[in-house]
Parts: sequence; structure tokens; C-alpha cells
Amino acid sequence: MMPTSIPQQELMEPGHTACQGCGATLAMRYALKALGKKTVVSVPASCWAVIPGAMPNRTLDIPMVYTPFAATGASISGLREALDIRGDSDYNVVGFAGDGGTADIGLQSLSGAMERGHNVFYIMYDNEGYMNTGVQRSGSTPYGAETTTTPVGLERNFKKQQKKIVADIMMAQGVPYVATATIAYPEDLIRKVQNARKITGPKFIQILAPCPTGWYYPPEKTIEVSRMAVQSRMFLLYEYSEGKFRLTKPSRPVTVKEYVQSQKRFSHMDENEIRILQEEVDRRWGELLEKESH
Amino acid sequence: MMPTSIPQQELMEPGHTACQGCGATLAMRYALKALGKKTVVSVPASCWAVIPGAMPNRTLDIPMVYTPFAATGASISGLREALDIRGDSDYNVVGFAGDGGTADIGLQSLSGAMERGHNVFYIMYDNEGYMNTGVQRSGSTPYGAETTTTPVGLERNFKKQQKKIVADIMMAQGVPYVATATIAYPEDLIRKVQNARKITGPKFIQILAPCPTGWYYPPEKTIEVSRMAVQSRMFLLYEYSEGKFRLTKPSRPVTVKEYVQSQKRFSHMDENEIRILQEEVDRRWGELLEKESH
Amino acid sequence: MREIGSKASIMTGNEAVAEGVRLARVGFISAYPITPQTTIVEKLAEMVANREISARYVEVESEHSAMAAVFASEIAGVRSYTATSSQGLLYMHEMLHWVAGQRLPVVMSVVNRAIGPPWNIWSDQSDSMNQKDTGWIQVYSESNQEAMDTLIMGYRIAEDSGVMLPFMSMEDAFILSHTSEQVLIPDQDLVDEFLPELHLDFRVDSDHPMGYGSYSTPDGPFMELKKDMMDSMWKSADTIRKVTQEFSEIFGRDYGGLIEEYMTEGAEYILVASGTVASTAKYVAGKMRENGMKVGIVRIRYFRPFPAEDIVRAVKGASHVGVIDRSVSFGSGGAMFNEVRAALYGRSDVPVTGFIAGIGGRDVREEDIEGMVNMMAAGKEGNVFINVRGGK
Amino acid sequence: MREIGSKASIMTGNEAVAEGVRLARVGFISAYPITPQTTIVEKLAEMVANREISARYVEVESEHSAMAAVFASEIAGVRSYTATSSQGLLYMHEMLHWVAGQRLPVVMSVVNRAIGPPWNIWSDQSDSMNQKDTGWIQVYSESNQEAMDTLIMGYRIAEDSGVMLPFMSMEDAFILSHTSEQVLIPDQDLVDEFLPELHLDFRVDSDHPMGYGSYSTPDGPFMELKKDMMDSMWKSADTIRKVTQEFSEIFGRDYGGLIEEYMTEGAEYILVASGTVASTAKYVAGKMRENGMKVGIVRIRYFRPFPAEDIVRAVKGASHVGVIDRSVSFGSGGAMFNEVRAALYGRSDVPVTGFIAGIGGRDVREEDIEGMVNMMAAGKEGNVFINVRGGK
Amino acid sequence: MLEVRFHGRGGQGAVTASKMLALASFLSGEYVISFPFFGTERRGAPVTAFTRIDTSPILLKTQVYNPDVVVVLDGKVMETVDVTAGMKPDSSIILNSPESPDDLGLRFKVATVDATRIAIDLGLGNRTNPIINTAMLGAFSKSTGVVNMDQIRQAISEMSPSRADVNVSAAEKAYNSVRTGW
Amino acid sequence: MLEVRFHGRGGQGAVTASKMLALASFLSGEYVISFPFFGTERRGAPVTAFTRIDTSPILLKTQVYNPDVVVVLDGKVMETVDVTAGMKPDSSIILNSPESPDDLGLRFKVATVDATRIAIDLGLGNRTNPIINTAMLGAFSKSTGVVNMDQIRQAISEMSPSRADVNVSAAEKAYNSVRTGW
Amino acid sequence: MVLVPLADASSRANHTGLWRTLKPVIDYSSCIRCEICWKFCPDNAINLEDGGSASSPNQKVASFSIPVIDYNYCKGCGICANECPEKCIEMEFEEE
Amino acid sequence: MVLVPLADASSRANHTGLWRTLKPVIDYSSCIRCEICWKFCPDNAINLEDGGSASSPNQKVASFSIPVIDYNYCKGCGICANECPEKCIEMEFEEE
Ligand SMILES: Cc1ncc(C[n+]2csc(CCOP(=O)(O)OP(=O)(O)O)c2C)c(N)n1
Ligand SMILES: Cc1ncc(C[n+]2csc(CCOP(=O)(O)OP(=O)(O)O)c2C)c(N)n1
Ligand code: SF4
Ligand code: SF4
Ligand code: SF4
Ligand code: SF4
Repeated sequence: MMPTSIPQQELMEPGHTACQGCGATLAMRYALKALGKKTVVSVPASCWAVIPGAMPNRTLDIPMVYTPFAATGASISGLREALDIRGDSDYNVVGFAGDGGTADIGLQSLSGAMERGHNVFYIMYDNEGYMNTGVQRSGSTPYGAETTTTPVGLERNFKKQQKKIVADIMMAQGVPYVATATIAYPEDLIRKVQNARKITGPKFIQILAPCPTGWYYPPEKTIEVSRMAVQSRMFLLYEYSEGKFRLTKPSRPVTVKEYVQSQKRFSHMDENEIRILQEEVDRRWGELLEKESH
Repeated sequence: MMPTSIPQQELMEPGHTACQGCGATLAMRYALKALGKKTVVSVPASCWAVIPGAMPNRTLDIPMVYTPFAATGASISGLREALDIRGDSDYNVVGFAGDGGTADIGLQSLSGAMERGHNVFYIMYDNEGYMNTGVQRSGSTPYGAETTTTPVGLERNFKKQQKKIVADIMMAQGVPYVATATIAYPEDLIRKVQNARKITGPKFIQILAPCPTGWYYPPEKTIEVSRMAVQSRMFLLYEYSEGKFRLTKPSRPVTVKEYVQSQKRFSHMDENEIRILQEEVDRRWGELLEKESH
Repeated sequence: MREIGSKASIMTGNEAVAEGVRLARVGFISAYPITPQTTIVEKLAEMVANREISARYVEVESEHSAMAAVFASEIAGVRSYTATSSQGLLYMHEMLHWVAGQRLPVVMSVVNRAIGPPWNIWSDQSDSMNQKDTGWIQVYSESNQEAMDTLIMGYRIAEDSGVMLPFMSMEDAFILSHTSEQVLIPDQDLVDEFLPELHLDFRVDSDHPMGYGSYSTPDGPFMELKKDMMDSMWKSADTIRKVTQEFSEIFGRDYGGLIEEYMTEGAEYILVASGTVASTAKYVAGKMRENGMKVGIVRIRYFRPFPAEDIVRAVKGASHVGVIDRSVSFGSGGAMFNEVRAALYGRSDVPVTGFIAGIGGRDVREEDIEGMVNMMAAGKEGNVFINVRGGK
Repeated sequence: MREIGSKASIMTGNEAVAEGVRLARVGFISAYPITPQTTIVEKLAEMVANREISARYVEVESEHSAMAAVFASEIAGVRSYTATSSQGLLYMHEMLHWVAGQRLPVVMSVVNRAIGPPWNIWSDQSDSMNQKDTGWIQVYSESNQEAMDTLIMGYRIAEDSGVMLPFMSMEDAFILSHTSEQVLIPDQDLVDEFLPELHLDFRVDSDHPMGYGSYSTPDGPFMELKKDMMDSMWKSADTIRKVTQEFSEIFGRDYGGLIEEYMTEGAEYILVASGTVASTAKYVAGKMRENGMKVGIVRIRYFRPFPAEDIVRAVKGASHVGVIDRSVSFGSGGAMFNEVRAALYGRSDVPVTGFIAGIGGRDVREEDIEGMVNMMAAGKEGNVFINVRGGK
Repeated sequence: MLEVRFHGRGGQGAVTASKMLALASFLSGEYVISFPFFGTERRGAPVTAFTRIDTSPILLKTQVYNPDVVVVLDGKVMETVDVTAGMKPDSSIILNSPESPDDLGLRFKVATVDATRIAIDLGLGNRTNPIINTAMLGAFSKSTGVVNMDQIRQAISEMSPSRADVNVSAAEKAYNSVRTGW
Repeated sequence: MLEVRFHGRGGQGAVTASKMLALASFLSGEYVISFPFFGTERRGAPVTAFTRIDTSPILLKTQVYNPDVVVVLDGKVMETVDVTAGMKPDSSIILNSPESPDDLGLRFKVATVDATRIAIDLGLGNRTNPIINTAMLGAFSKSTGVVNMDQIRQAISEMSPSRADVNVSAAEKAYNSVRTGW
Repeated sequence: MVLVPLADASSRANHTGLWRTLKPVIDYSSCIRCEICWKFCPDNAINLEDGGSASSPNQKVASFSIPVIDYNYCKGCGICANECPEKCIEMEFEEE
Repeated sequence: MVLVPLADASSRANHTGLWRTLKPVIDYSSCIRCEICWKFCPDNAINLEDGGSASSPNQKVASFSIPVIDYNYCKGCGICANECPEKCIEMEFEEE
């Protein structure tokens, strides 16, 4: 057995205030390992705006710009252009936002930045809900999940819509580099960020980052749940680079049912509801397999 | 030769203040023929907010709600739910917005409304620029076009990015009904709106609506230009309904060069630039043909 | 000891507000989460899920959209509600104007929270004070009971045919929103009697096609429309008084009117304040009175319409007036301070001192209020920041 | 007859502003189109395309994003510019607070346009008046020359190490923005001398990793940060005076300071106004003086910081003061009217009348201004709407 | 102070004419101001523009209510707009029309010029969209004497350098052919 | 007016305890107010909450600076937070601890109760996350006498109806086993 | 009652025919009533009026409706003339 | 100079180890130095310290670095214990 190949450099410091077992912190930690020190990150309202701790604390060894919730895409546009004007074209400019800040309130700004073609990274850490405000539904919340704004109750008002997949939207928009990753596979994640670095232009990476607090599983299971998401095909790993699409085919597949049972947010789901979810997962799997085939 | 099959009912009245030869008015006229009188339309800032004329004038025989620029998607969500609460589920609720109000400042609200799955129509009339404010670039402006914010000048600063195609984004987001249409083919346009009416849930239709004022061609050519856009494959007509994708294969194809030469906004383009555009058109054509093949 | 009604309970301000929404028979709710508003809409989502309220709840993708959604539902004639706070309120600024300009009686709760940067989730009123000229009626509560009751009255006032303006009801972040205290929940029957169904005579109707909003040239009715809004806002003061009175007759709780006077009788030093700071100030006034300091409190409930006449009357006998602003208006001074002085201009000549306190959740303590009174007694004037760490 | 310099020309207000941006050597421009701001950014786009300015121009997808983009570029240390109007300004409300709170000396042009509904593209100041407490310095020009000069001065003032606040420079829609008049274009050399390069000592730098913004608890420095903004805003008044003076020494055009006094010497009736209404009022004052009416005008250039002292001094000898607001503050009265009365409180006892005029582009005519003076002479007080069609 | 009002339809150049007049006067050392009354109307709809000319800085920023001169680029506008509104007894009105001033039956000082003919003859624009504003300026110069042809020539070459010559010819032709009814 | 301050860590229920105490007092006819000092901290981080109890409506809306009683749910908090801050000479402090009050060396009236043990024994939560707030209330009742066990029982059954019995048992056990050092 | 920004007057009051520079004139003798001009008019300025079968001008006739231009509204864009398959619409100069 | 909201103090001052209820303890005798615990710790609370080849406890050793938990920061989430392929990390109760 070989030890991990991931870079040793740590640009995230300990002492931050994320929850025990937070997946979002790992997403940042890995991303920065791939990006290196000459990086500036813009972070909107989200858990990650709180994780560094209160003023005067910082937990990153790179500049981190705190940005209003809806403004990530625009802020990295401005940072990129200004750094180029300064002659600092060697900085990586990165937007790092939650799924709410990406799929919902930040989508417009993201889409605009990508359309204009700035040489930037946008990393979406996807914990499938508004976690910082206490677990509300986002567009990226999967079908079936209970959140505080989709409480099951008598009406069974769990989230009824399928997950809005921002990475797919980015491909449809013609973004030159789009990838998905998750924290259970840091080598893959880091490789993707490194590949993205080779491309001049906009790059979008969606990282599934399980959240024990919002998904209601014990904190030690964060990596396990992340892995199961891939194995059950609930979250598909792919890389789309300048027209080429590559899909990861997970080994040891797990059923959607098994995945769903690992988290209390799905605990109310009945067989039929699980079947609906499984079908959607199968459909999308088929679709992406097709996509890869040409 | 048979006279046209399009409905006789006119829900748009004469006396409106659109420019001579405006394509956007035809988009509304046809859409309403398909939608009928039990329709309410929400219109954000755009030419269409001005076309009805100043207060107290209206030009539509249906209720038209004037909406802030970024708010179309949300407003149709509210209208739909409220009408259902009232028991008026038989109204068609329609957002009718320009390409700027859809691809740019309205994208988030659109995406949110579609994601939540309201039973609404969103019709984007695509005149490929901010026309009401005097012809500025939008995300939906095609590569190569000159606008007042992409003036050619010494730096040749015409629009450098390819058109952001909102309909594609909507498909990627999983909207159940997505179609494109243009005013040169009213029968096709109307049929698509009628097909959309059969579906309960969100429906998105993008209508190319040439604008003599912003594209710089003589007003009598509006239909001709609209037709050429399809024939040159610059604008592809398709229908995507509950998973099925159908692409219109235009007869009598015209080259991108011929299309481009019909409008002064492209008059600066050199052979190489036209080739870039032709290549993108061919690439996309191939992609959508593929998409249709399964 | 207080009497406990059969429906008394202890609950947080946000829970009380959600109860108010239920009692007002709101039909459409749309909101976007933000601390510390979130628990209101979570509670409402729960009520909807459990069929405790027959409303539709739509969680949108931003606050601009939340306000756009209730704009549209209200125009379709359905009683609508939203809630927000701080950045969320700022993000819907454009829509606030739009809803008011369209004369829609939407009711919104705002949990007053500071504005960043730096991020700060705690209480101050800068968020709503920055919306003071948008055409919304604005009211600040000091207790959970008042927050609930105000919400119910809000619909009555906003929907009054002579008012037709939206209604913004404030709660201080945490200090009310997350604080539990006793609340008496009125009977639904009584509320129904007090608050009839919404009947919007221009609601969307395909039999009467109209443009809602339209555009106007300078010679069009634009200026007349704005003047009418101004007039209605002024006239709403009487509606507020009337409705508050009627509420007290039915429910037994009397909130006075646009302001509450507390120990102003014979008071030498009068502090004008709002929200929970006013509540604490009342407490301190009581204590200081015991020590012979003649302190009185004017609690501003309604900041819009601004209760100029009421304030002029209330501070008449005082020898010094202090105004506490829990917000900052850069380059101007306290917003309440200014408006109070403007109201008193030509009608009074007592010195007026402005105190800026409690910014970003900095607690406004007993000693801070005492300090203000003492400064007034010492003749201090101008704008004073309270409990701020000095120098730099 | 006026002397024509070698660089004199006639141009619209928007063209003059674009020239100002060029002369100020702005590095980054981001904007979103809206009538009547559009021609500013179109002109800038053209300058960029023709290499007349070495700036990057980014057309974003909304005004919120425009302000977010300049926020970010400024934090990276590049002099940045944006422009907007009306709904666009409202849509960036949240970002206005953010840029100010982060102490970034962004300069923005606002072409004052009415707020809908109904849509109305014509002039009134409601848009910028609604942003008055966001922490931006605010200034109103009355001519194209002043608009250009103010923009250049704006960067000097905003970037002053003791100020470090963003700067909002207003032009009335159409009446300045699309009106052509003579403008003298200063030499680039002189402007360079007057306005040194931006040097932001906390600009983004990976060698000094920091959090820009962060979050603060109530006990953190939040309140101190806000107080510092307040202090800097107040102190900026002196910087403005100093910079205006220096500008006049170099360029020969003296704008006085925060206000302009016109015929106030010995004036019985003083009208306080801003923007082009003040210009017309000056014209009318001149005419009325000829007819023996002692009329004077105080033109408010800077509304933030509010020039309270200057106004108190300027109106000292008057027997009646009128304040013209070209904006509406529902439920309160004219915003300038209120602040003027607040400033005068305890310092004056002349009657003050508020006039609300020119809403939604309603032209403010000679006879309207004369009418105001006549009302003052007749002792009329309170809030008066001017040239509004009566009844309903 | 001289106050001028222009009437035309969108696309005909009334706004440009107003600005050219201002520029010409500016070049002769006057203070000027020129502005449109902006509508949201489209190409084809009626348009109004104003010019003020004075020997001292112009503080008055209102619209022009009592024009000294009214210039009408398109007679058709008169069907919907009262172009004589606010005219003073001694105000004059200059019309683009092939008719003679007297035939128009207006109770003001009237001048006419067939600017459309001049433009078409010189190939300025085409029959659908003749460019007539420079011709109208020539007529203005002759009939009012407010600016002279030198200044108009200069203004034209600054504002439309590409076809300055033809435009100057148009102005001159109009200068020579305008018929004043007073 | 009695002022109480609770200290714990996120997830331990200090806020609920403060609210339960308020409810219990409310049920006995008092005016009450209960509120957390909210941080943005996460599960595991220190948390403070307050309760005020009075016989007349409570107008004072500030934090509690001089508590009459301090309740500490987790001794570990004391490593970073001065839980005795602002305590008056006669204030008391109630700690979740297996130790005896005297062993703690605090210069206030001290009571201790092994709430963790009680919770675990009763199966309230688990060893990692024992639910101790009901036990702490029992101890509070006994050592302060401010509320009686009847009211606590009622408050518990209102606020956690599903496992009310066990929680009441916990409160009772604590009531009976609290060791007061005064 | 309060003032609300509502617009309820038909735009028919607005005679946009005044915008016209060129005027479309239909030569009914060649018109085949294909309705194409009607279909494509952005100003709804062409009405289909009942022409009866008798009035059919020629063999190719496709409908009984006659397209009639309402010059109150026709802005003269020329689309109808451009699209007419029989080229039977002429854009003429407006007489003054 | 003005006050600007900037944050420049390392979060290392914040000892989040206090949040811990359970404490991971590594049994170095079975640890194969696969670095997995280090890789997955969300709190950067595991440092890889130079162990030299000599200190290798067993055959499967994968690296010369020894994972050492920094209890100042470890919040006790248990991920390391859960992911350890050799199950050589035990989550123990904190002694009070
Ligand atoms: C305009 C605005 N609206 C709402 C908020 C409140 N808010 C802060 S963080 C957050 C949730 C963020 O969710 P997400 O982007 O998914 O990130 P996560 O918290 O899950 O990490 C919300 C709603 C805000 N700060 N600004
Ligand atoms: C928030 C906001 N920003 C800008 C504007 C100005 N504006 C009005 S219409 C318009 C252009 C609309 O473009 P598009 O949506 O493409 O419609 P079109 O005008 O082309 O029909 C703009 C920028 C506005 N009304 N509101
Ligand atoms: S709520 Fe979830 S995402 Fe946020 S810090 Fe906690 S574990 Fe991480
Ligand atoms: S600008 Fe274009 S889209 Fe707008 S009304 Fe004119 S022709 Fe139509
Ligand atoms: S010219 Fe244009 S507006 Fe007139 S009838 Fe023909 S298509 Fe319609
Ligand atoms: S328990 Fe969690 S925080 Fe502690 S060392 Fe292991 S992985 Fe890191």
C-alpha cells in the first residue's frame, strides 16, 4: 500500500469553527492543495463564511474575500481582471460557494461570469442545502430529503423536485472545463483541480460535501456517506474538458435505498418514493453513459 | 395553396408603439393566439414593457403585469399559486421576457421557478441584445455581433463569446417542456405553444425575434432574417418534451456567411471570424443531431 | 400575578409571528432563509405540512424573488406574507419600492439585524431604517405579544381601502426573535371578526384585461400617483389609531397608537426609543423615577408614517429630549434623531441629544440608558455613540 | 462672452462624465445598461475599443454584479468605476452597503431617474435619496462641467487615507445626461498632478493572507467599525473643502465646497435645492431680484456628508427658508426638508417650508419656483407638492 | 436668450439638428444648451428637441415653453402635435415643405424650405429616409440670422466629418432657397 | 426578579433548559423570559442562555450580567468561559459533576449533580450525547426552590411529550441526589 | 379609494399610421388571399374581411377573406410587401 | 488611517479541541502509516511527523511519517477512526 499522493502543503489551518466531521472543510482543504498559495478565494455567505471564525481570525493562508451571497461570480470576475491589470496573472482566482449560493441565489452571477469567459475557477461545495442557516431546502437538495423548509409532516412535504445539477447546466452553457468530485476521493478531486489549472478560461467544479448536521448522520460517517453517494450513483463523478466527457464508473455499486438509509433526512421515505429516486438515478446514469459514448 | 392555419383570434391590439417591423410583437401575437384569452402575462423591463404605450394604454386583451427586470420567474410563480388558491387553475400563467431579461438578469429567477416545478410558461423572445436601452450586448448575443457595448473600434471588440443558449440550459436543468421557435414559422411556433399547454408543469420556449433597430437591417426583412437564421442553422428549432428531443432539419440551407451579410451588426466580420462562427454552428448542429438520435 | 388565559403559552418572537400569520389566514407565503428570520418560515412550513394553516408555502431562490412572488400573488388577490432580515431585506430593496408603488397590502416581518461587512447576525435597525422611504408602513415591537398582535393588525391597516400600502413589522434579532416569553393567542373567531377576507378590487382578471404597472411620461399621472401614496401614508396614521383602538376593544390589549408614552407625565428627561431598547429604557425609567430622576420614555411604534404630532405632544413638558437610534446613517446622524428634531423644529426649543447605541448587537444595558439620562442632565448635546470602545 | 479654451467642446453630461473617467485613469469599469445612464458606458466601451483609455470594460449581467465586480477589483487595488440609475441603483442596494463597509473608494455615477411602478425614465432624485444612509459620499451637479470635474475630484476625496469611502456622483436624467453644453476638458498632465495613482495598502496579496470582511460578534469590533465610518464621513467634509479648493487652484473652477451660495447675501427668501432645479432656481432668483424680491439660493452639492453647518450659516439672515425636494419619502416629507430642519433645530427659528417638485420628470418651471417664493412670502408652511394635478 | 424648438419624427435627426445649431452658436462664442425631450417611442414616432443660445452661461434648465423659433422637420408631425404651442406673436416657424409660406395659413412668421427635395437631390439618405437636418440649418441661418453659414459649415464638419461636403451643400442650397413669409 | 444563566456546549440543550425553566415558572403564574446568547458556532462550541423570572411583566431586555443562579451543563466549558462572571456574593452555581460541591473550590454557593450519570442510566441520549437538561432542572428545583417539581413535570411533558416519563424521572433523580454545598 | 397604476385603455386610440413614410397598397387583382400579409403584420394592421367567393380575383385563391390594410395603424414597415408571394403589395410614397 | 474589516490572525489561537466529547487515540503498534487519517481529518488536527524508517511497527508500512493527533484542535468527529483501514484508532471518552 502506498501512502496518499495528495500534496502535503496545508493552506487551511486548524482552529476553524466548522462542525465536527464537516465535509465542506475537506473540500476547501483539498482544493487549496491543488491550487497552491498564489490563490485568492471569494466566499459568499455560507458555512464557509463562518468556518474561519470571528474577526480577527482567518483559517486560510491565502487571501479570502467575504462576498455578499449573490455576488460570487461577479466578484471573481472583478478580481481576475484587476489582478491581470496589476500584472498578477499568475494568481488563481477562485469562487468557493455552497450549493445554495450556487444553484439558487448565486446562479445568475455564476452564469454571467462563465459566459464572459474570465480565467477563473468556481468551486461549488455541495452539501445539498442551506446549512449555515440551519438546513433549508436548496435547488440542489435531492428528491426525498427532509429539510426545515420541506418538513415531512402530515402532508409529506419532503422535497418533491429532483436535484438541480449545476454542473450539467454549466456544460449546457459551454463552460470549457466542468467536473464533479467528492471528498471521499481526494486524489480524484485534486487531479481535477489540477487539470482545470491547465485551462485558461472559466472552470467549474462541483464537490459533493456531506454535512452531518444537515443530513443527520453521525459525524464519523462523512467520508463513508460521500463514498456511498458515488457508489449508489446518487452523485456521479465526471470530467468535461474542452468537449471531452469522461464518466467515472464506480465499483461496488450500492443501491439508492442503502444510501438513503444512511441518513436521517431520508428516513421517512417509503418504498415507492425510494423507487422514484432510484429510477431518476438510473435514467441519469444512462444519459451520461450515452453522453460519454461520443 | 391553403391559407394559414393559425388561429384568427387577436389578443394583441393595433396602436402599440413597437418599431416598424418589430419581430418581438409578432412573437407575442402568435403566442397569445395559441394561449387564448384565459391567460395572464408577466413582462419585465424590455421593449415589451414599452410597446403597449404609456399609461393608460394597454395593447393586450389579457391582464399584463409589469414586473421588475429580474423578477419574471418569481412573479409567475406567485401568480400561478395565487390563481390556484383562488380556484382559477384554468388560467395560463406566462412570463414573457427578452433575452437580457432571461439569459442575464432574469436567469436566476427563471431557473428557480422551473426548478420548483410550477405549472407556468416562460417565453423568452430573443432579439439577441438589450434593445429597449439601445442595443447592448446580452449573454444571448451571438459571436461576432457589434453592439454599443461591444463596439468594434480599433481593438475589434465585437462580442467574442458564443451565444449562451438558454433553452439548452433549461433542458440541462430537467424542465419537462423546452422548445425553440421563430416568427418566420408561426405555425410551428403556435403548435409548440399548444403542445406545451398539454403539459402540467414548467414550460420554456425561446423565440428568436429579429429586431431591425438592433440588428441593422431594413424593417421589411424581419421575416426573411428570421427564416435565414433557421436555414443557416444559426438558430436551431427543436422541441424537447418529457425526455423526447426532436430537431427541425431546415430545407434550403443558407451559409452562416449569407446570414451574417444580411445584417449590419456583423458587417465588420472577416473571413476568419465568419469561419469561427460557421464552425460553432456546425459543431452544435452535430451535437443536437446526436442528441436526437437516442 | 398575571392572569393566564386558556390559550396562553410561552413562545419565541418568531413563533408568535408565525402564529399571527396563521391567525390572519394568509393564503400565500414565500420566503428565503436568513438568520434570525429563519425560524419564522420554518415554523410556517411546518404548519403547512401539518395542515394547521391552509396556505401555500413557496421557498424561492432569493429575497428579491420572495418579494416578487408575493407581489404577484397579492396582485392576484391572495393575502400574502413574507419575512426577511438584514442582507435579505437589502437584496429586495428594488421590490419593496415596486410593491408599494403598485399599492399592494403585503405584510412582511423583518427581524432587525445588522448589515455587513463584517457579517454580523445580531440586532440593530440599520436594515429597516434603510428602507424607510420605500413607501412601506413601518412598525417596531417590543414584545412577542406585540409582534403577533401587530402582524394581525397589519393586514387590517394595509388592506384598508384608504391606505393600500404594504406593512413592515419589525422584531429585534434574538432579543425578540429567539426569546421566549408569554403570549396570549387570540381565538380564531375573534380574529376573523376583526380581519375580514381580502377583497382586492383590481385583482388580475381576464375578463377585465389591464396593464398592472404600465409606464408613465412626466405628463402622465406619475407624480399624482406618488403624491397619492404620500397622502395615503399620512392618512394611514388615523387608520392605525382606529384599528389599534378596535383591536384593544376586541382583544383587550391596548397599544395606544403610533407611539407609546411611558411615565412622560411630568418627565424632565424624555428618551425617545423603539423596539426592545425602549422596553429596557422603560425599566430603567421606572428605577430612576424611584431615585427621584424624572425620566419618561416615548416609544416609537410606527416610524412610518412618522408620528411627528404625537411626539411633539408627548415631549411638550420635558426639559431635555434624547433620541436613541439603533442604526447608523453615515454622514447625517441618527435617522430618528433627525426626524424628531425636524418634527420639533419651530414647535419646541428644548435641547435634543442623539444617542447611537446597540449597533451590531452590542447590548444596550441598564447603565447605558442611565448614562444617557445623566448626559442629558449634564446638558450634553449632539450625536453620541454609546458603549463603544474608544480611540483607535 | 465666454473665453473658449483650446479643449473646449460641447457635449452631453454623459459624455462629460465619460471624459472624466478617462482623465481619472480608471483601470477597471463594470456596468449594466439602463436608460439614461447607458450612453456613459457606451462611450466608455467605445473609448476602450479605440484605445483612448487603458481600462478593462466588463459588461456584467446585473447591477448587483456590476457593483460586486468593482468591489472585487477595487479590493485588488485597481481604480474602479461604475454607473447606473433608478432600478439599477436599487438593485445594487445590498452591494452599496458592502462596498462602503469594506472602505473601498469606488466612484460611481448615478443618473437620477424616477422609481417605478409605473416605469418612468425621467428625472427625480428618489433613487439616490433612497441610498443616503449606505455610507457613500453623495454629490449632485448642476452642469456638465461640474459633473466631469466632480468625478475627477471624487477619486481624490474617496481615496484620501482619512476618508476611504465610496463616492456617488449624481446627474439629473436627460436634463444633464442628454443635454449638450460647453465643457472645458482639462489637460491630462494637470489631472495626473492633481490625482495621484491609487495605492491601497490592504490590497489583495498572497504574501499577506487576510480575510477581507470577516464576521464580527457584538463584542467584536463591529460597532467600532461603523463608528469609524461615521467619523470618516464627517471628517470627509474638510477633505472635500480642501480638495475643491486645490482643484480650483489648478483648474480655475471654484465650486465652493459642500454647498454653493447664490445671492444669499441679504436674501429674505432662501431656497435650498440641488441639481438642475437649483440651477433654474438661480436663474429665477436673478430675475426676481430684478423685480425687488430678495431671493437667494443655497445649492446643496454634497448631501452626504450633510452640510449642516454650512446651511445654518448660509440661511442665517433669511426670514423664510424653502427646501425643494425632487424625491418622495413616504410618510415623512421631503428628505432634504427634514435634514435642513434638523440642522436648524435650536439654531434658527425662521419658518421652513418643504416643496416637493419635479417627480417623475415633471418639469420644474420658472413659474413653479416663483410660486414657491410667493408661498414663502405668504407665510405658507408644511409640505407642498408643486405642479401636481389636483383632486382625484 | 434665444429659444428654439425642433419637431420631427424618430430617425429624422431633430436631436442632431438641435445639437448642430448649438455647436454652430458655440463656435461663434455664445453659450448654448441643446437637449431632446426624450420619449420611449420608437423610430417613426414624434420627437421634440430644444436649443437655447445666450451670451452668458445658461442656468435655465427647463423645457422651452415659449420658443422664439420653431423648426419643423416633418409636416406630418403637425397632425398630432401642436407645433405652434407657446409661440409668441413675433416668434417664427421654419418648415420643411415644398409649399410657400403664405399657403400654410399660420398666424406666425413662417419660412419654408423643400429640405426633402434638397436632400434627395444631393443623395443624402434616400427617399424613405432623407437626411434633412443640415438643410434645415441652412434655412434657419438665413431666415433668423442667428448663426452664419461659416459657423454652420464648421459645425457640420465637426459633427458629420464623413459626408461634410454634401451636407454643407445642402445647408447652402437651403440657405439660398428658403422662402420667408415675413 | 430572579436571573439565571446557563452554560453548556452546542447540542447539550442549554437553550432548552433555559426555556423549560421559564415554562415551569410560567406555569406557576410568573412572568418569564428565556433567551440564548446566540453565536454562529457549531455543535460542540460553548453556548450561553438566560432566564428571567418575575412577578410582573419583564421589561428588561438585556443579557443577564449579574445572575442569581448559574447552571453549568458541562464542566469543560469552564476551561474557556468564566462561568462565575458577574455572580453576586450570594449567587449560587449548579454544576453537572460527579464531584461534591466542596471539592470544586468555588467561592460561591455550589450545588452538584451527576446529571450525565443519571441520563445514561435512564437511557436519555447516549454516552456521547447524554440528554441532561431535565436532570439539571430537577437539581435546580431542589437547590433553589424557585419552581417545584409539579411545574417541572408539566413543563417537561409540554416540551418533550414523546419521552416525558423518562425525563421526569431524570429530573426527580436529580432532585433527590443533588448535593448543595450551602 | 387610492390611485393605482393601472392601464386599461386600448391602444387603438393611438394612430401609429402617422409614423409611416411608405404606404403598402394591395393590388387586389393579383392577390390570392393567402393571408400571409395578415399573418406577418407586426402591427395587426391588416384585417381579413369577408370577401365572399364571388370576389375571388383569380384561380389561386386560397380563402374567402380579403386582406384590408387599416392605415390608422400601418407603420409602413414593408413586411407584407416583402413576404407577399404574389408580389402584389406595393410600397408607395405617402402623399403629403 | 481608517478602520477596515480585515482578519489576519491565524485561527490556531482557537483551541477547538475543547469541543471534543470523544477522543481518538492511535494505536501505533498497528498503524501502517497509510496517511488516511491525516488525509481525511477535516480539522487538520493530524500532523505527519517524521518517524524514520526504524520506527515502522509492522510490515504493511506505507510511509515514514507518523500521524500525530493535535488534541488542541481535534474536535473528536471520529472520521479518522472510521476510515482507518487497520482500525487502529479508538474513540475514547475524555477524562474530565
Ligand atoms: C442576501 C442574503 N440572503 C440570505 C442570507 C442568509 N444566508 C447566509 S448563509 C445561507 C445559506 C447558505 O447556503 P449554501 O450556499 O448552501 O452554503 P452552506 O451554508 O450550506 O455551506 C443563507 C441563506 C444572506 N447572508 N444574504
Ligand atoms: C434592474 C434594472 N436594470 C436595468 C434596467 C434597464 N433596462 C430596461 S429594459 C432593458 C433591456 C432589456 O433587454 P431584453 O431583456 O433583451 O429585452 P429587449 O429590450 O431586447 O426587448 C434594460 C437594460 C431596468 N429596468 N432594471
Ligand atoms: S452545517 Fe454542515 S457544512 Fe456547515 S459547518 Fe456544519 S457540517 Fe459543515
Ligand atoms: S428595438 Fe427591436 S425589439 Fe424593440 S421594439 Fe424596436 S424592433 Fe422591436
Ligand atoms: S407595411 Fe407593415 S405595418 Fe403596414 S400593413 Fe404591411 S406589415 Fe403591417
Ligand atoms: S477525530 Fe476528527 S478531528 Fe479528531 S483527529 Fe480524527 S478526523 Fe481529525
